[in-house]
Amino acid sequence: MLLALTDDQELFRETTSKLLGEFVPAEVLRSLQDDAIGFEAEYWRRGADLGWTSLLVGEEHGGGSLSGQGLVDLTLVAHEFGRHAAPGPLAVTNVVAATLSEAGGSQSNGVIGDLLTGRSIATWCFSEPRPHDRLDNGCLDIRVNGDEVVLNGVKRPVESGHGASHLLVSGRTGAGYSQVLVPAGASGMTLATMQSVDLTRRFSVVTFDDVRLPSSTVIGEIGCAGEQVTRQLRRVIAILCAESVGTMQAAFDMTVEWAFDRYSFGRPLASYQELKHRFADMKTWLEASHAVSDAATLAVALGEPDADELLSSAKAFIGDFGSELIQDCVQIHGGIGVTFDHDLHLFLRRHTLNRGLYGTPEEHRQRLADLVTMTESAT
Amino acid sequence: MLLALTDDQELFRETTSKLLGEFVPAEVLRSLQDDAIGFEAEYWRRGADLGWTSLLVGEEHGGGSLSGQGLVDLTLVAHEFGRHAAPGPLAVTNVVAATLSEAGGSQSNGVIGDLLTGRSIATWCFSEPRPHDRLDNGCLDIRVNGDEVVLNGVKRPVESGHGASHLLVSGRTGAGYSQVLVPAGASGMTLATMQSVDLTRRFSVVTFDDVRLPSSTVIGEIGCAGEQVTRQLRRVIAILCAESVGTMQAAFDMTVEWAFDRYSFGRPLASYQELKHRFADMKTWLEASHAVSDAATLAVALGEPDADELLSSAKAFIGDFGSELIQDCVQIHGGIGVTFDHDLHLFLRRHTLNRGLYGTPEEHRQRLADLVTMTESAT
Amino acid sequence: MSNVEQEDVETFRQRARSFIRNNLQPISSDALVFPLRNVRNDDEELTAVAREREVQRMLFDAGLAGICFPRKYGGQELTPAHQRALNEEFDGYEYPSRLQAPTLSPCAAVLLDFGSEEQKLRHIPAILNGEEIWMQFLSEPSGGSDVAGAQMSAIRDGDEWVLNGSKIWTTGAWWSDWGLCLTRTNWDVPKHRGLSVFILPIHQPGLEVHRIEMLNGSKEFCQEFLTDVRVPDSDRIGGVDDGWTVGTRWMFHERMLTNSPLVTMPTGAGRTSVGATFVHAVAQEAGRASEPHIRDYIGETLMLDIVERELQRRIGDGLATGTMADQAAAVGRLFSGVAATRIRTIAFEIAGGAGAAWTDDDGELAFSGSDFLMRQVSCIGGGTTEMARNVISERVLGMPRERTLDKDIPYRDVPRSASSRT
Amino acid sequence: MSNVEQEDVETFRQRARSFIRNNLQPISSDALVFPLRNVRNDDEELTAVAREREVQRMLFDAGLAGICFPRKYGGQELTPAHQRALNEEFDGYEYPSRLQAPTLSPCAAVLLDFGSEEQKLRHIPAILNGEEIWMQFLSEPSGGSDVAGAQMSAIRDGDEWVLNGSKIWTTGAWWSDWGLCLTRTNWDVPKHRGLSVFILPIHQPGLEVHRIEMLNGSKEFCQEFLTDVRVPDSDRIGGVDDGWTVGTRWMFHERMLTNSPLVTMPTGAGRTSVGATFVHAVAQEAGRASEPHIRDYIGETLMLDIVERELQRRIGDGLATGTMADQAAAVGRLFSGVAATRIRTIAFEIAGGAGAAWTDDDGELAFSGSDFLMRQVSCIGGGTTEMARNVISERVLGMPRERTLDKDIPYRDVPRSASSRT
Repeated sequence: MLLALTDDQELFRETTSKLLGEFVPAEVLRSLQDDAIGFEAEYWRRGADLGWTSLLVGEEHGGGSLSGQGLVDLTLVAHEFGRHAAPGPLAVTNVVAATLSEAGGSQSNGVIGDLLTGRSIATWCFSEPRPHDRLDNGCLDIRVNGDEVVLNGVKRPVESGHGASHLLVSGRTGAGYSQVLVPAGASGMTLATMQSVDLTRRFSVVTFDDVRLPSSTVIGEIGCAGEQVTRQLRRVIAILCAESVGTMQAAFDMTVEWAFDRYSFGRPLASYQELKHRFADMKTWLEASHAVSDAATLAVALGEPDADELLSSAKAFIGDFGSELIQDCVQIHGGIGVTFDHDLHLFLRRHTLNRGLYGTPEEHRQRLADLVTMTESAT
Repeated sequence: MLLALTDDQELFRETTSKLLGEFVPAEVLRSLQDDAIGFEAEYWRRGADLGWTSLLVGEEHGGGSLSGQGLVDLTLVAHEFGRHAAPGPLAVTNVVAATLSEAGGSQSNGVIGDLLTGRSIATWCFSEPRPHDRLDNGCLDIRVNGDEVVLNGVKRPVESGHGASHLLVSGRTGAGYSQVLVPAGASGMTLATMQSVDLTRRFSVVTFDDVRLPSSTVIGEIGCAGEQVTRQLRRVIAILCAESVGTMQAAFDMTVEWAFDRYSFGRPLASYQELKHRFADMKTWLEASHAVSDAATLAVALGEPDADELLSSAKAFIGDFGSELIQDCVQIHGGIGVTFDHDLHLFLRRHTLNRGLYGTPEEHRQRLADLVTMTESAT
Repeated sequence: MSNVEQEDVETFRQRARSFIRNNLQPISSDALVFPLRNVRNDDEELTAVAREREVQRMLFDAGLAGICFPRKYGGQELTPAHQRALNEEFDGYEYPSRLQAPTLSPCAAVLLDFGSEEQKLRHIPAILNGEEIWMQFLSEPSGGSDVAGAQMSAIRDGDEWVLNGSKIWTTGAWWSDWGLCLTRTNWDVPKHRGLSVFILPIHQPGLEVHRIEMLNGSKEFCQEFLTDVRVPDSDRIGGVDDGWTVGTRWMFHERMLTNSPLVTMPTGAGRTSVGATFVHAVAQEAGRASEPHIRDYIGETLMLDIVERELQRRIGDGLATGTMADQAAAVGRLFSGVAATRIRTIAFEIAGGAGAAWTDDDGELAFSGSDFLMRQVSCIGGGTTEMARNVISERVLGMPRERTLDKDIPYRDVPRSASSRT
Repeated sequence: MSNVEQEDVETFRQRARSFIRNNLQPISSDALVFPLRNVRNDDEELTAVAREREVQRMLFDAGLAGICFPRKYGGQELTPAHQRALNEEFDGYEYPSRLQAPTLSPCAAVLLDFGSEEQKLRHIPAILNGEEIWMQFLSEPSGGSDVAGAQMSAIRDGDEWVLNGSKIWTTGAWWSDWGLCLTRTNWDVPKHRGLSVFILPIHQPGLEVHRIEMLNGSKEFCQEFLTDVRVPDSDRIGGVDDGWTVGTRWMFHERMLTNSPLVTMPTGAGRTSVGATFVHAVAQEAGRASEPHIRDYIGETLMLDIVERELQRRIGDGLATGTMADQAAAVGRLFSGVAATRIRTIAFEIAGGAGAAWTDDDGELAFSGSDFLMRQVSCIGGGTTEMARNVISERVLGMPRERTLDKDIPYRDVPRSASSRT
């Protein structure tokens, strides 16, 4: 998280944190394990009231940011989500709202309005099953047929597919990208529940079998949505990174506290040099994660040319080193740290989930290598 | 090294160790840095007198082992070579001697005799330059032309190329392997000096440009030397592994001693928990390296079917974990550990050299993966 | 040793082989890699336990149980070489895994070391024939790695002792029979000098077994709450307040694990090894088994399998021949913990996104995420790797012991947490 | 702050840019990755030093030296933001690297903190204009990480002090001018209370500079032997026996390294970064730049470069705004040491067999082996990573300090090695 917040930002972060502490403490998260949606409607509406879903939406659609950089403000929410392992499709709902707002067109206004009030949620259908499961490897077909578009293909994992009122589907029209806003219940669209490492985030396999929709559901230009998709991907990764740093912070804080409180052989764990040095490593990884996550978010918000290399660095670093950090927190806790009643796994779960979505560390290292090659062959 | 030696083996190991301590202490090694050959002829002859070069040679040629398993006995020498970072082409000379002895044929008798007495040394030309530098990737051409053979190609790195009286060259005759024993100074053969990480081991690039030799120099059958080459490779890797474990043992012992002797903040380094735990890891890697090296050697000696998986496991494990072990010894020594006057780098050098010869850890992991695939598709 | 002519290893091996092949089921080896997967319900678990008791009984009747136990307690009084041959023959076959650790070692091993003749005669045959499954009542919720800091209280009352307190991390106490229990009998002396060890039946009034739910839903582990449980003094093992003498050997047996000649455990010594087989299956499921990067992982896994096997063999030899100190068993424990963690991580890496969200038809991939969540178990269970590193540095390498602040003061005065302290 | 109107950052940046582009040479950035390669002979080194003094003088004359130093000592009295702009503009150009650390920081930084007005006026302008290059006389052969355990003796003799002893790990003392020297002036009090700091010219009778040969042949580091070197009391920095007050700040400045606003150092903030550029070149030389496994390494390197840059920036901000404690600089030191080690290892892995034996025409590959031998240097030099971890855990996280056995006893009674003890 940012080292220095404005007063507005700090208030917003604090109010969010308070709401999360009230609505979704650890016991509630555990009780939601088998809930089909993973959260209560009231919880989401209250969050929307605070502004969770309006930061990337233009003022003309009723949205607005605190600092002028909505994405930066939103990562404060994401950080708190991570610190509380909070439920709800924060990243995808915001990203869809942003795209709808930017694409304009009056028929989205109602959808945006419902997202802003938290009455409904939206999701983004981006990733696809093997062998199309690598980043930028999707092949869902969006074909124009008169004044209709026809969708064929499979998307997975799709977050909150079952609860969403609308699904923004990215696909291919020939060599280009298109995006279609599919309403829940569209004929030919079927959802199958997936399992995930997270307690409250829900995912589906969504199959599109000749799903026909009016052309007005196309968001942006048909075949020319590449930049839209890229923007969405950047935003969703930035939000996920901020959330993951929040999970690392929570696990780290819990474990530092444990190390001070817990005694072994008459001494606090925190007095054992070997553990102290591991905490030093963790602190280093944690600060580094904050740093690169914040820098990536700002670069995305400002549209800087190095946004992609910062983002992929963040996603790869936070993914790998975050896993090691939280797993070491588990190790330091000992057996209690792998029990269901302990809170630590809530953060391990959320981090592990985010690590696997929108490109694993390995995939992002490959993207970074592509950037090196491009730069080096340019010079 | 083996946990339990016979009395004969222990005496042999001890005599070797004594000779090395006398002839090639660390100051001598440092003084040999710029020596073209890397060791004194007298040193090698004295070692040969002890039996360094006769363990893989049949009794009919004047050789013989201590325990019935000459390769096992030889790894005791190799271990001591590692512990002293000793000079001399131990692995290649022995491997060539073994092949000549096994191949029989009277014209090799003189060569074998000179190797046994240490009057001369031999080497093996196996590896080739990029892009043929991976294991089993060589393409040096050995063509039959009447009662001559003609060699064309490049070998590197070739150990002790400049000092060797004979070079056993592995190459291809069509799809098969052939081996030719080339005498030093053969017309069309040129040697270029290489640099290496080691202080005393010397390497060359050897170029064969239409080198013509009588067919009698062919060792074994033309085009059918595949098994010979495999056997040589197994032996050389077993010897290198044992030597590398010796370097690890030496670095570890030095550093344990240092940790007991050196005080920081009024306490010996050995009392700091973080260092103690690193020593525990090192001890574990060291014992594991001994274990897998010995098991691999025995499997090669006995011709067990799992020899290759043991060997590649040993080469990969000792390569990777040995580097980490010795580098951590450097770290624990601090700045002094990277100075030329300190002895630690002698072991780091030898280990690093062996790691890079006859397949890096990465190449051996690929070989292991091949073995898994073969086994799994067989079941 | 007895005077009876000893069966040679090869004859024994042939006998074992023919018994195993004729009477037991071949099994897949996955269970060895991931013992804590939540894949069995309670009924299945109880069926498995019953089958293992039955197999143990068959082995007992066939003269294949208790290979290194004395004959007078129902064992075979053979050598570790015989046990090793048996282990090799078990490779790929069902075996009574739930009766090995902790029943045979450390529990029966401790009985052998410290039990009275009556205690041994009563329990060891019953253990070897599958009637009694034992658990270690050792760790405590407040204890962490400090097992000698036991707070389970035992107070003498005539010929009996009254036990109160809680033990934790017993595997399957709910289907087990007896517990070996470390208690504190004296609070007014330093920690190591006020302990005593008892044995007691698990299913009795005052002893409540609570199943612990792990984060992946597995309920293999239990916690026991003892309230005024009465144990006759004849069920004490070792001297009053001298429990740490017992405890030291107990810890040794625990570290021995697969190296113990008292334990039957398939060696995995065949051509393939469980980790590599498993990782290869994950890679195939992910459609990535031919990528060089993934093959590097597969090769690494086989390497770890093989090196661990050879390391354990070397340590086993070293301990058997006395060329290594008892504490060297910690070297094997450390290696196996770290290697298992690495193998789980590798499987997770290969699974990619399927490690985060999956469907049931993802096959082996479907486990990679929750296996990863449970990754540290192999470095925690059975004594943490941290404790192993302490033992190696201090007891094997002889480095100065870590300073303890609880050594020379009465245990009741030792601070046990920052909160208890203030 | 002065009353003079401050130049705004953008104007300053433009001025810096135009000066740099018009007057300085573009350079390759390899030197940044592997500072200890043995690639220059002594003549070349002296030529490079002379050029750097000249560049420093040019910067001084152009108003681009001592950005955050007070005007009265020849500095610009601008802000860290100006320094950062200058660093960014230097990207890809020669800069007087030998005059940054340790001359400007920690040496000049310590002078600023503790020097008398006379001392500052005498030395800081000379430092800023390139006349004086300074070294830290800090580490000692017997000292390791325990810098406060200095054994260099200083004994008062009237208005002078007589110094005897040895210092080590000074970079390029043979071409430097002044040393900042930590000495022991009192052996009868605990370690931290008997130290004093002096400054002294390096080239003087009684001070012998010995070049240390590193394992790769590099002779950048020196060891100094002082025999009855006399230093006037006016060259003492801070109080007598109060040297640890100075030493604490000194250590802080050392950990700040690239974060110090006193130091000019190209940020590498451009599109590419030195580690990734280097590793990519190695991969191309090896003909493996398109293998996925190797690309994973290249990507990892770029990641480390970028994360380190952002981490250092965050720490810099945190220190500048006071949201982080001074000791947080150790976080950056730890990261950079570990990352550099990793990058050397990656290059070595990619080089494969060429890391063991090579020819001169192997290009970048030819360095990978000896770079690997020198790998730990980045975790040793400038304070070990172990010390950084101590500082982070104890001073940043507030965990209990490591027990020292030399705290409350006279330094002369502290055991300094097992051999000295017996």
